[in-house]
Amino acid sequence: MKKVINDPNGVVSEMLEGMVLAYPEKLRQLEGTTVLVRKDAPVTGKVAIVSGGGSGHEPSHAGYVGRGMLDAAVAGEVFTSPTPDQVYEAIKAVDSGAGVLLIIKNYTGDVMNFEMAAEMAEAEGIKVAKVIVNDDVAVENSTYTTGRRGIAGTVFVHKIAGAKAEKGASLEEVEAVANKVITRVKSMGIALSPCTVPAVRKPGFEMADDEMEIGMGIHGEPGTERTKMKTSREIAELLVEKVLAELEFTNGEEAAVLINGLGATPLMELYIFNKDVAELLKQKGVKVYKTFIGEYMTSIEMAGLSLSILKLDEELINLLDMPVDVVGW
Amino acid sequence: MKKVINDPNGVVSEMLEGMVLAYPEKLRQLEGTTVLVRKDAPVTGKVAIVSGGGSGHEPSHAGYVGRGMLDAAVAGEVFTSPTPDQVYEAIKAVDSGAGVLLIIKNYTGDVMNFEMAAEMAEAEGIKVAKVIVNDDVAVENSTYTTGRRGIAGTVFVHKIAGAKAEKGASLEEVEAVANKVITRVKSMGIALSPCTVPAVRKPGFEMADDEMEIGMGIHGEPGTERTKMKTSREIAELLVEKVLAELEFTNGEEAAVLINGLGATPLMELYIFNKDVAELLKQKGVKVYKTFIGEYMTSIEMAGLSLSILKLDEELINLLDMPVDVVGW
Amino acid sequence: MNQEDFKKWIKQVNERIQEQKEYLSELDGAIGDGDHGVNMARGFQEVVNRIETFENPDIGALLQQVAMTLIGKVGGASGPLYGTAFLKAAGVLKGVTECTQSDLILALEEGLKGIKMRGKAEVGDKTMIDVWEPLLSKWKENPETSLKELKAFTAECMEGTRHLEAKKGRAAYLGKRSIGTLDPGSVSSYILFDTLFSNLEDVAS
Amino acid sequence: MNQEDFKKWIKQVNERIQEQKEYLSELDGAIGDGDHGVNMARGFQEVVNRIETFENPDIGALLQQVAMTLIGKVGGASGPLYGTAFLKAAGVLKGVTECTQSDLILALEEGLKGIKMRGKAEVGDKTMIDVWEPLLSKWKENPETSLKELKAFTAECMEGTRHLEAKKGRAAYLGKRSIGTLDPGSVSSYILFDTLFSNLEDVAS
Ligand SMILES: Nc1ncnc2c1ncn2[C@@H]1O[C@H](COP(=O)(O)OP(=O)(O)O)[C@@H](O)[C@H]1O
Ligand SMILES: Nc1ncnc2c1ncn2[C@@H]1O[C@H](COP(=O)(O)OP(=O)(O)O)[C@@H](O)[C@H]1O
Ligand SMILES: [Mg+2]
Ligand SMILES: [Mg+2]
Ligand SMILES: [Mg+2]
Ligand SMILES: [Mg+2]
Repeated sequence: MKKVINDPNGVVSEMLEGMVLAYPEKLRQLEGTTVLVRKDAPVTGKVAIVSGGGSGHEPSHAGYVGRGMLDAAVAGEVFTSPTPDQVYEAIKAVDSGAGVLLIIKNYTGDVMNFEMAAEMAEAEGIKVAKVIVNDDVAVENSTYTTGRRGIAGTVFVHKIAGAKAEKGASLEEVEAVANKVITRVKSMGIALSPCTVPAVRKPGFEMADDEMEIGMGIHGEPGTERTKMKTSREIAELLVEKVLAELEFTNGEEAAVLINGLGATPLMELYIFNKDVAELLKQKGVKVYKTFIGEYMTSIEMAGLSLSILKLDEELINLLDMPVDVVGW
Repeated sequence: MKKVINDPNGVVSEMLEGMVLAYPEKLRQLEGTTVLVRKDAPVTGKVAIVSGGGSGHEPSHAGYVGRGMLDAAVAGEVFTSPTPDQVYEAIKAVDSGAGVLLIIKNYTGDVMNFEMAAEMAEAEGIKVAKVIVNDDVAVENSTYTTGRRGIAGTVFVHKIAGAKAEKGASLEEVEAVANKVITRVKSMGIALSPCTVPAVRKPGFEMADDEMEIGMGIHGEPGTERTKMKTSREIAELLVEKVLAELEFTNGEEAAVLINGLGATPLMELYIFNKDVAELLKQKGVKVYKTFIGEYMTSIEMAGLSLSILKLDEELINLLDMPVDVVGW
Repeated sequence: MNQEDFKKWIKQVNERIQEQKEYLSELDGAIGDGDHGVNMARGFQEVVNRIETFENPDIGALLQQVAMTLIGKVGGASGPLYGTAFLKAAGVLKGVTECTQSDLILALEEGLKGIKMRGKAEVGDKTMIDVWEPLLSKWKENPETSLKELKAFTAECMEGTRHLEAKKGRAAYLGKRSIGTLDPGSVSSYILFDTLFSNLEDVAS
Repeated sequence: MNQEDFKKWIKQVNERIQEQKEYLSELDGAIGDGDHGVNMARGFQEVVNRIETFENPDIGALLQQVAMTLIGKVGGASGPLYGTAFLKAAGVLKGVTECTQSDLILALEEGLKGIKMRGKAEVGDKTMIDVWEPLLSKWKENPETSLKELKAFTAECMEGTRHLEAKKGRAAYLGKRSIGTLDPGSVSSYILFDTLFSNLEDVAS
């Protein structure tokens, strides 16, 4: 394990400190917690939005805290959901009386810890709503299992729900638009190399020089399938097909495309991959309204990428285009 | 070599195509060249700014093309300076009559190719000025040698000269402020792993699991020294000391700090590193006006980072804070 | 078992978790995200730090503190699950200072209910429930089963998770690829019960 | 040497550059950025593609085309340097259809001047100049030197760059660490001259 760190067990707190030191005009840390909130939280009259999860996905989630997006981000240990007390502190700190929306990625741990926090907050009389993001089409959907994971598409939920809340919508309205995004965003990823949780000191799995994982999550967990390394074009074909299979574009609906790097994959490769994706989408008659390329939801230093496609409508376009003042967008 | 690419010899053109497809409202490719220009170039009456260099430094340089920064970026092959004809095409395309400033990083190849292009453009009656960035303090300064390299500090030159030009300054004024930034910005980097030029298919050098390179350039070339892996704190001490040794902060002058990831190093580590840098700067009485953390000037998928410090004054603060409309800032 | 015996048990669980930390993480690395050992080790170390000074003879109060510490320190899926289990068990043993075997079985059954309520998983989903549920039914139905036999059965249940396809938790995303590896939560649950039975042996002798 | 001989020489240079592409890049990887072989191979391949159909017997015109192709295709430091060298040599041989040894030496000397003007390096800086300059002075001073001897001397000059500390070009940033590796540009220059001398042997025989 080679990382620019000090104590492998202290990465989360040092990272949060480093963020607040870098962006003191945007972020504030709740003392004694791993919660970063908007400098001006709670914002009077505004529905507050709280998200979070394990660390290791930077700039998610604290990178999306700020005007127009999240009010608080709760950071767990690396790849480990934060505990209910931390989430509860976040909720209390950002609620201005208008209620709090929790944006949760669909992992057993995240769901349970956030739910317990919501129960605690509700017991204190705070209005809490929850949405659960499950955009990863790599896994079959099934009510019998846990259902699908939440991966990079989550940032569209942050962006759009955040814009809606900023405009003064009610908790129900913000929750509704978040759920709308969730039904309309699908994602899938691949990985070329594993990553190393600092406290564990070695990679979660091994991978040969000519292999890749398809259907990668964002926690260093293996994907759904391992194959020989493919070209950008082949990967694009695979992901575009899987993602589009679940999204029907009719009447000239437009798409927002997110090409997300998992950590070690350079922008050069993401741009090349976008060329292939853009060409395929054009062939398939999907019109791209806006493309986002970069690191939005990472897996520490894993090499790989994910493709997310969000089917837009007028409301979503307006909210997507609203200005934000955050580090990571 | 494991990369999301198609043809190792075609990465530059596919990447540029992918960028233009992603940002059609910002960027335009000059046909038959590797030059990306502002969509609305040439901008009437405005001094134009052209930069560029080898590819592999994404988002540099095309990521800085747009209102408030560069008018054109010329992309060479990976880590190889672009040829004079390409630079010449860029100059011609963006000049509106007010003249063109070339921002060149101090590498023999870049300097020679850009100079030849300038000679060609001047022969056509275009006013051309050149500035040469040499911010890397890892190498001793000496008139006898090539002098110092230009690395990540270059993006401050782009930003500030770009803002000045956008405000309508003359070629002489834009050149002057660019040179002012150059004398006031110092940088130094370290690397934890080598990178692989796609056409070469294997890393430029090898590195053991417990080693790091100090004084790293941005072309996969070795650093000035190899040592045992250090902690974030130790690296921060080393770089802060070397960089500050060349910058005198007096009368409460403030600093802009850039913590630049070389490609594979995750934001988590950059944030941790910033904590150490910020603490050291505070100890040394240097006031940080603004911190930038992320990938600004990369070395394909190299792991490592660089620290740049720019000594500000009122003019530079105003220009640094001016809005830009580019992909990479 | 009195409060002291419970404390001793929890401390021994912690010791074994610390010993097996890397093994648990390795199992989780194969089919999950590789943090189960780290999570459990962090949580149980803190539990032991806190109960060190716990004087109240009320076993329920002790388990309540264990629960709150696990909930606040473990995180991930296992934190709320083990936390809820201890919380529910604590409810049963509130005010109890001397716990009989049937009290214990009752408390653990409540704990299992808590796990199922919180995680919505069932037997066969390749989770810790595949240890808890068959073990507790067997013990309840045959309270006379020897501790040795119970230990062997716990190991068997844990081993049984190897051939299952995960339906809940992170490993579920692997589908058939999750077959062939033990479920890490079942291994930590095995440690919990195996240590409990060793302790009961000590108490009995 | 006539235009055909020059074409043949350039083609042979290309063949050897293609063969040695990885070796040149490896040398550059050790003390530079690892692209010298790729740069040279890209440029000379294009040169050969273009001169294939070149009919004009004017050697100066041929070298002018070689120069422009190198300038437009190689990039990096070596592109402008080799490009300028051929451009200056072309100037000397403008209108020449049959080139004598002294014409050739004169043209190459102009080329060297071009390299030095463009790159501002001197002998001892660990660049291609450490092959060009000593070789051309020796040849000029002793025009009777045998081709075999010239070849040996070229190799010697190239070898001589190994113990030098680089002062110009990318390798200069390595300081003392650049000592111990051949300068890649000196190796490509060695190929250029070694192939030239082989060709002159052929022409002579
Ligand atoms: N829904 C669930 N019900 C019961 N146990 C579960 C459930 N989900 C996961 N588990 C248990 O939790 C273990 C994983 O815990 P851990 O690795 O600490 O958390 P995470 O999966 O969040 O990283 C699994 O091995 C499994 O035994
Ligand atoms: N200033 C200079 N004068 C003469 N030759 C130089 C100079 N700088 C570099 N070179 C030559 O160029 C070679 C490197 O070429 P190349 O790798 O293609 O370009 P780059 O260094 O831009 O990657 C060096 O080995 C050296 O021989
Ligand atoms: Mg986890
Ligand atoms: Mg180069
Ligand atoms: Mg886990
Ligand atoms: Mg080179």
